[in-house]
Amino acid sequence: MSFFSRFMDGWRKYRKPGYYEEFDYHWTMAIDLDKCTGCEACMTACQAENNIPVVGEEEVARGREMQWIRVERYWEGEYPNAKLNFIPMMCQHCDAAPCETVCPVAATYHNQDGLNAQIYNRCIGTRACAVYCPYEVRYFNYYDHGWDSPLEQQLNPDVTVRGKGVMEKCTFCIQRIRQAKDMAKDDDRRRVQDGEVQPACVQTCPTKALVFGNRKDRESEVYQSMTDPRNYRVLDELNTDSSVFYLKKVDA
Amino acid sequence: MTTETFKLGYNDIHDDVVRSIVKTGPKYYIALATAGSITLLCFFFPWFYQLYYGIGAAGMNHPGVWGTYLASFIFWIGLSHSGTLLSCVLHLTNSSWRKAMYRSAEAMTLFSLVVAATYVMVHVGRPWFVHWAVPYPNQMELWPNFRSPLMFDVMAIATYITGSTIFIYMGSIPDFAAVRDRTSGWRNTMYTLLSLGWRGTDKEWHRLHWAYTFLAVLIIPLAVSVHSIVSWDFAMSIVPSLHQTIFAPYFVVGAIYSGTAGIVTVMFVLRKTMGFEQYITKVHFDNLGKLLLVLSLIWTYINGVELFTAWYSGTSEEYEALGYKLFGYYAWLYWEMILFCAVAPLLMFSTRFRTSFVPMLILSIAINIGMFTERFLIIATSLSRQYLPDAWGVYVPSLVEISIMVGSFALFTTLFLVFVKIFPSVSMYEVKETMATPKMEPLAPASGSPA
Amino acid sequence: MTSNVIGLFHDPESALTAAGELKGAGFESLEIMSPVPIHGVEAVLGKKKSVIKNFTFMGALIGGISGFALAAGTAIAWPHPVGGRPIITMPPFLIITYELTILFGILATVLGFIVSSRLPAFRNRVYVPESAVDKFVVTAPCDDAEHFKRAEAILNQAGAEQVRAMSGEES
Amino acid sequence: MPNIDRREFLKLVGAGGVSVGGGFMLREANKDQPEYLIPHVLAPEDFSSGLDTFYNSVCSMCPAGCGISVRTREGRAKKIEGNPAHPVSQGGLCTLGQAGLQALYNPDRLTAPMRRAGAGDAGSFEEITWEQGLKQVGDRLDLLRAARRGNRVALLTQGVRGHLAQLLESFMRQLGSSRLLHYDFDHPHTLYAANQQFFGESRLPYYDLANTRLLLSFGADYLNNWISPVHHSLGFGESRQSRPDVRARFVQIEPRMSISGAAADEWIPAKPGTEGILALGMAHHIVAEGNYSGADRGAWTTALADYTPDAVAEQTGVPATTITRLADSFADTAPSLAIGGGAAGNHSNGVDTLVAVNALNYLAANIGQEGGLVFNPEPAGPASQQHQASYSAMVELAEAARQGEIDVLIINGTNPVFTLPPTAEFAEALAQIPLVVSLSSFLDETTALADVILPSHTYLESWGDDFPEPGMGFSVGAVSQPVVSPLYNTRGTGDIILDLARRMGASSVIPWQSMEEFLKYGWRRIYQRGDAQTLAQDFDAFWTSVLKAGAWGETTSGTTAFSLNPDVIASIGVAPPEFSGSEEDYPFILHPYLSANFHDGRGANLPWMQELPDPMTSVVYGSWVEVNPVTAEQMELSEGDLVDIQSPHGQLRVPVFIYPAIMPNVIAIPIGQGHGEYGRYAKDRGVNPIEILSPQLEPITGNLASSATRVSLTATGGRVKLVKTSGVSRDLGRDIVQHTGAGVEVSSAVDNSIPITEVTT
Amino acid sequence: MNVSIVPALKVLRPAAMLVIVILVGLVLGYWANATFVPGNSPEQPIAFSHKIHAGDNEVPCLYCHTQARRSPSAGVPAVSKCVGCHLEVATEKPQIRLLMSYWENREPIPWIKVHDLPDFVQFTHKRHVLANIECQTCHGPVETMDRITVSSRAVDGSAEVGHPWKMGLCLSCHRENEVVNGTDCLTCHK
Repeated sequence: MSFFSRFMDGWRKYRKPGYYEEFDYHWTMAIDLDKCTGCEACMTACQAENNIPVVGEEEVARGREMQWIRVERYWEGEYPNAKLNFIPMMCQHCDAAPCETVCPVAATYHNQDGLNAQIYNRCIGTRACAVYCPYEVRYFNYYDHGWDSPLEQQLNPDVTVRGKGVMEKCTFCIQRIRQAKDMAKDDDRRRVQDGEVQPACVQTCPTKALVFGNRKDRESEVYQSMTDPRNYRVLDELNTDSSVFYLKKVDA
Repeated sequence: MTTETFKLGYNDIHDDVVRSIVKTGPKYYIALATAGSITLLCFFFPWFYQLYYGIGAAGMNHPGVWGTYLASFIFWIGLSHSGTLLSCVLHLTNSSWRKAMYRSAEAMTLFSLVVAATYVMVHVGRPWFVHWAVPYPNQMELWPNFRSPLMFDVMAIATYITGSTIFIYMGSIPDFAAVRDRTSGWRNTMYTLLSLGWRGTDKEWHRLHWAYTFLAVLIIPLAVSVHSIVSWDFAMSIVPSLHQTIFAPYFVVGAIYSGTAGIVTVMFVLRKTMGFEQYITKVHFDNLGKLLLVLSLIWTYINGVELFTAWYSGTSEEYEALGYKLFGYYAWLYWEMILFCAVAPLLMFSTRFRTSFVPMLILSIAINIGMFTERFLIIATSLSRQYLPDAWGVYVPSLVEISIMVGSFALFTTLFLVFVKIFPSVSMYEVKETMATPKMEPLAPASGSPA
Repeated sequence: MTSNVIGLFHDPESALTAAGELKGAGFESLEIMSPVPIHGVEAVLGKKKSVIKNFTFMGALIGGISGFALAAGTAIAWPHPVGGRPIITMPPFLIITYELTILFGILATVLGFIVSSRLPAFRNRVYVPESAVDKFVVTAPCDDAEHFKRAEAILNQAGAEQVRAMSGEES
Repeated sequence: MPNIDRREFLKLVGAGGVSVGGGFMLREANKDQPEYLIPHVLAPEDFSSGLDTFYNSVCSMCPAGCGISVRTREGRAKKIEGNPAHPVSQGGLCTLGQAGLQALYNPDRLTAPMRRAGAGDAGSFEEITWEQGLKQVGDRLDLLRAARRGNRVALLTQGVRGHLAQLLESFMRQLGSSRLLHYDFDHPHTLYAANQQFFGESRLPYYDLANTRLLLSFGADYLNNWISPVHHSLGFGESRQSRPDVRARFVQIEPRMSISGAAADEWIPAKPGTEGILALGMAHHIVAEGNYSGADRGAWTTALADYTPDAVAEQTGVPATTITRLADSFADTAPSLAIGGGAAGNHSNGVDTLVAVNALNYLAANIGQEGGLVFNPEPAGPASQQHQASYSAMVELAEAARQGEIDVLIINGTNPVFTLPPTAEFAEALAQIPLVVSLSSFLDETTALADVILPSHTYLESWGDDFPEPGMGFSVGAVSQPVVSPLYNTRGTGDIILDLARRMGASSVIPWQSMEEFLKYGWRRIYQRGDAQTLAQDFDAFWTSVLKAGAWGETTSGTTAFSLNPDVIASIGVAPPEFSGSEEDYPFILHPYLSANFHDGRGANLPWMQELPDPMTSVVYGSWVEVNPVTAEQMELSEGDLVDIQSPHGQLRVPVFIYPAIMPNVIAIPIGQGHGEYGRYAKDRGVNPIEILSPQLEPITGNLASSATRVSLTATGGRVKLVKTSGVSRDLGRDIVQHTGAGVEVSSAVDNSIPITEVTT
Repeated sequence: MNVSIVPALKVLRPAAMLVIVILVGLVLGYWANATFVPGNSPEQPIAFSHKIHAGDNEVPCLYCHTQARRSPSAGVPAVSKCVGCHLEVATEKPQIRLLMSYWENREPIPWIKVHDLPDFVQFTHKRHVLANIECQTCHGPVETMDRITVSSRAVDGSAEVGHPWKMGLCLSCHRENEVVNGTDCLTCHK
């Protein structure tokens, strides 16, 4: 095999947009807005699972709250016909993520499972990703946030505690995904089965409005949801090609 | 107006310039001390405070993750954009009126770049890791992400600093030589080394000329690219009102605009303080004034275009951003900018205004205030009004930020003060070039020189 | 150490004529030191060729290649898919290429200048401080007294304000 | 080589040496400090470092009784999740339930028994040993019991169920005291009374949201904190989208839009307190239209004669057309379900209102139906309802205390000083009691006034069990086991009571040494009523299986057929609500509601809950008053303006929040903030609307009509920045939350082509 | 008069040399420390010798560090584990006496952690043990150490002293063995 042809092969491979290889997973979430009641259980679950600090009143007043998943609220109409719509908003793990391109040190990139990875210890804190993210789901550690003892005993040992000057965001609970893969490996399964891994928010949702799974598995629940006629993606017109699908609210 | 006749001979220039370097009055030291201490108190002290407690010391928040630090960064990059760029253009078009002032203009470029680079360190959350943005082999086998506009910045600005340093140095070699002959002690040592043993032989002149020309040719596209790239930091995002194709020219023009204004200010100061009245004259202010006027008109036009595209897009996002810019929380700043950068400069249509020093000084300062505001608004307004209204918020600079802003000007001044004592801040040989070369009638013996 | 004849002139024209006559009289490797570049030196002392442009060109070329190599190579070294773009992403990499082209071009130009102008001077070269101020100086190496006399004559006759002998090392 | 003289050389050598040392030390300084690896002395078997262990237990953050499963690592609780096996929560869990971790690890927990220091100004305590504390209390009890004056002892506890309730009961019986009170601010007394009246059932029925097709909710915030929010949420999700081609419709009738109102398909503001009238109006229409054809139709017709839609529309402010429309669809859709509670029940006519709601269910034949309401069997374990203390019962207790009839008051968990209006003068009453013992884990307002504090475990450290009320249509139980070893020198409530029982010499009747033992004793009986295959295994196996599963259930055979007592029909009727305060002086009606994050205030000491934005307003760390936009415009109020809220019995100062979905003459304040004690996170934050409630009563139950207070609103001119996380809560035509018609098949998956790559296997 | 930069250089030389010497010195010192000083090797509360146990008596690593095969953390054996053997073995040795005193007071032994990873690295022993990676690959020739010092065997088999636990070490190994997702940052950093 001549050098030239090998070179050309490599060239074609690396000129291919998106993934440069095919992989088993494409983690996806579907959120049924018709089921979401805005109870915010997902937010607490996330906070507990991912060691998200409590920043305190002053910081929130300065607009520095930390919520990897937040419930946005949009009023509609006026009294007496006012309606309130909730929509959970977290990192959409876009396949064409604007935030990824801008990081100068590649601290955020797209991994083989369709996750938008944020590597805290690589981050130098330019905060450019937060500017580029149209969903504004990236949160920055403006300080070293502490935990009043003994609250720190609750911290999840599987998740890094972020220090000052670092960007952070929803990871689809990567630690749980890793754990599930680990288990799958233990009993020699090639793939994690559907429902084997659930992010904290999905797990806790009282109305089961959130569904999570592997898009590439046709039988998976999430695939059913994302192909539901009601599905849409927020800010789809930006072509971020996000991995979080919303199911439209039904007016009845 | 290629040649301009001075009422004095070659050696007077020498005396003036060398005096400006060697003879140092108490005024200078007072100035230096003040600038230096302000730099320490207002720039470095707050910065270290911020390093210790985290970026939270500044006012950034959730939607407004970028703030005055980045605005200042652009501002200083912009300020750098007339010195070297201008003198390159003028060198190639070989218009001689520049020659008295271009050295300090280039110095301005250099130092504003230095300040800008410092601002990068101030801006990022973990400056102690900022070297990761530099491509160097490491055990982690990790490299920077060259797809990022921020990486373009790193490369471009690094190149730009190198380029302008070399450019200003090359241009001053003959003058170093000249000063070398008039100084003694450590200065002599320094200048001997700086001048590389320049003798001014025909050959050396010839080589210098060509090297200088090539540098100029290279630096013009560089300078243009630098600010285009800075603009892409924003334009390549999909934030409403930032995601615009006009941004590159917008920034470049804005940069040259503020830069030229900066030169006017510096010229004025040099003229007054260093006693260069003969070398920096009405003519320079007149020409700079014309240039400024043109630039301000272009700038105004581009601003119009920006507003128009926003309106024409018809999307809720752009409308909101537009309305917010014009009438929102920061509106007063916007109109202040329009006043200073679009309206006030129209005064320069009158020659009397252009050729009178103090008004020009005031205007130039006003323009730069306006331009700083522009940079601030570009960031603040667009970040606080993005796609999801629920995530909207307002960003207000904190005390630390403001103090650092002030401090950075002091830093710039300090550097400049040091510069005028090392570099001949007026290029002697080029001023001589503009003077009538001696004619062939025998004269009195040349004024002695202590060689 | 060679000894040189040195003529100080008040104005470029006479300096040039003097140089021309010296050349005619068979003096080699003349030099004219001046406070400002003189126009028409080439006419007298012959055209000079500058190698600098070659340096600049080569530098730019190398810069361009290495620029793209850097971007593409590092991207392939550990491929991180980013924003759904290919690993080798043309537009941004071309910008890197562009910047490095210029950077190397500049550095090469400086190198070219150093090489071709033979600065810095490590030898004790002949020099007349006035030449940096307002005098135009013609120098020519001349080994013996007889040569010196002729040169002195020519220079004085061309209107030199001052003629001296000075020894210096070859530049 | 340039020649260097000696001094030069030495200088260089010296500098070199120094710098080498410097470099060496530099790296030495960079080395990180060692950490320690502390091994076990004896390795426990259910422990392996680096691996999770899940313990199933029961949540005690609110009375719903969800099953939880707690993730622990290296002996520390890391996360609380819903227990999928538990029929109530089925894997889901609300915010408050998950924040239980912060109750466990709360920095402000009471770490040891304490006694009022010296003369005793509130709050200053000195630490004592358990022996001292228990002795002091035990001796007193012993004395009183011996003297047959046990009735001078009162035990006031939060609503507890299961064997702890039974223990308390027998404990008090041994004392010979009748003063055992369970007090929860939000206990639905009126609902119990209404059901008792209408169905003759002392238990709540099971509301089958999961299978219903139309839900009419009269004021019940069933998704937030009405009875069993998590379970209702499950039902909500189920009936909304999880059933093929059936989507239930939800209608919420209340003066201020609650979370349930936001989730509903239709939100109908009705004048406060007139929900019952509205229900009867609908009932009237159903009967009149002949949609009801029961034998007792005639009786109904006469009973409902006055409630013509127009008359009702007049009283409720809901248009007649709406009433008839709802009535028709309610009658036509089967199964449909009407529930009532919350604010609707907290009026002077609360019981009648809820009876009227039941009448609706009766007329639409939803009783005993799947998707309607299903009666619950006798719970397997002891329930608490008969001891639930209404407001008036608490007032009586306070009165008795003031009369000096009470020597010892034992308080467990509940915080009446905070959750009773000042008019009850409970704090003053406490001062009259010689010995007030608090078993709380936190220094809340009530505990601060106690003489002796015997701090109890949090529910994650102690043994207990729970039998959710209402059941799931079948009897459910779960054992709550300690998931971590106690952090501090505290003890479980049950253990403390048992200890006291021993000390007062009741050990013959209450012989158990520990709560665990007592639980096993109790569960042995449950084990014995099990079926053959349960009994096949021995009790210990049964016990461990219950602990493992975290839930125990028992299917009941046959539903009780329901026949309505005729004279109930005759008695049906809802009087217009009474409000204290004249409409002239107090133009607004105060609508206090249980906050989503703090429930009745118990969550206010949890940092997570404080920072969690309120679902409807996104406000954090504080209180606010919700005002209708129009009203606000008339009064020239904007967000953050401080207003004085004046009721006949008190005044509050609180910032305004413009709330689009509240009636113009109603203002709402969330309950939960405004603590004077209760730890660093809760203290001095916001206001407590309970402080200004008038003692308006519901006559039948003596329940506090907490929604029946009139107030006036006056701007102070002051202004604060309302801390909230939302920017602008309107999507400006950006279509962020997209809608689709009821006919779902409008858009199709093809429209937005989803990139799906088949995996290459 | 002549011109040349040489005299100026002469003037500067001493200062220049001083600077150079100092810089070189600093680098040298730092390098020497990094190279010749073995990585941190603290005095342990009990002078437990891996040489005697793992080396001379060939006790398998997993006999004491049982966790390693099923948990992310290898774990240190409980005191009871040590006592289990030392009730019989070498009971009279002073160090064993020390051990026994811990045991009798039911006190844990405060071992000092030698091998330490940064908190942002999530390493799991389980996978590596199950993949039959020798402990020595990362922990170095423990069986030859009387007192544990940080060291590891580089990919080429040569033992590295100092602090070799750099990202490069993990990476090279993951590359060599073509671990699935082995070079995905999220594999170790979460």
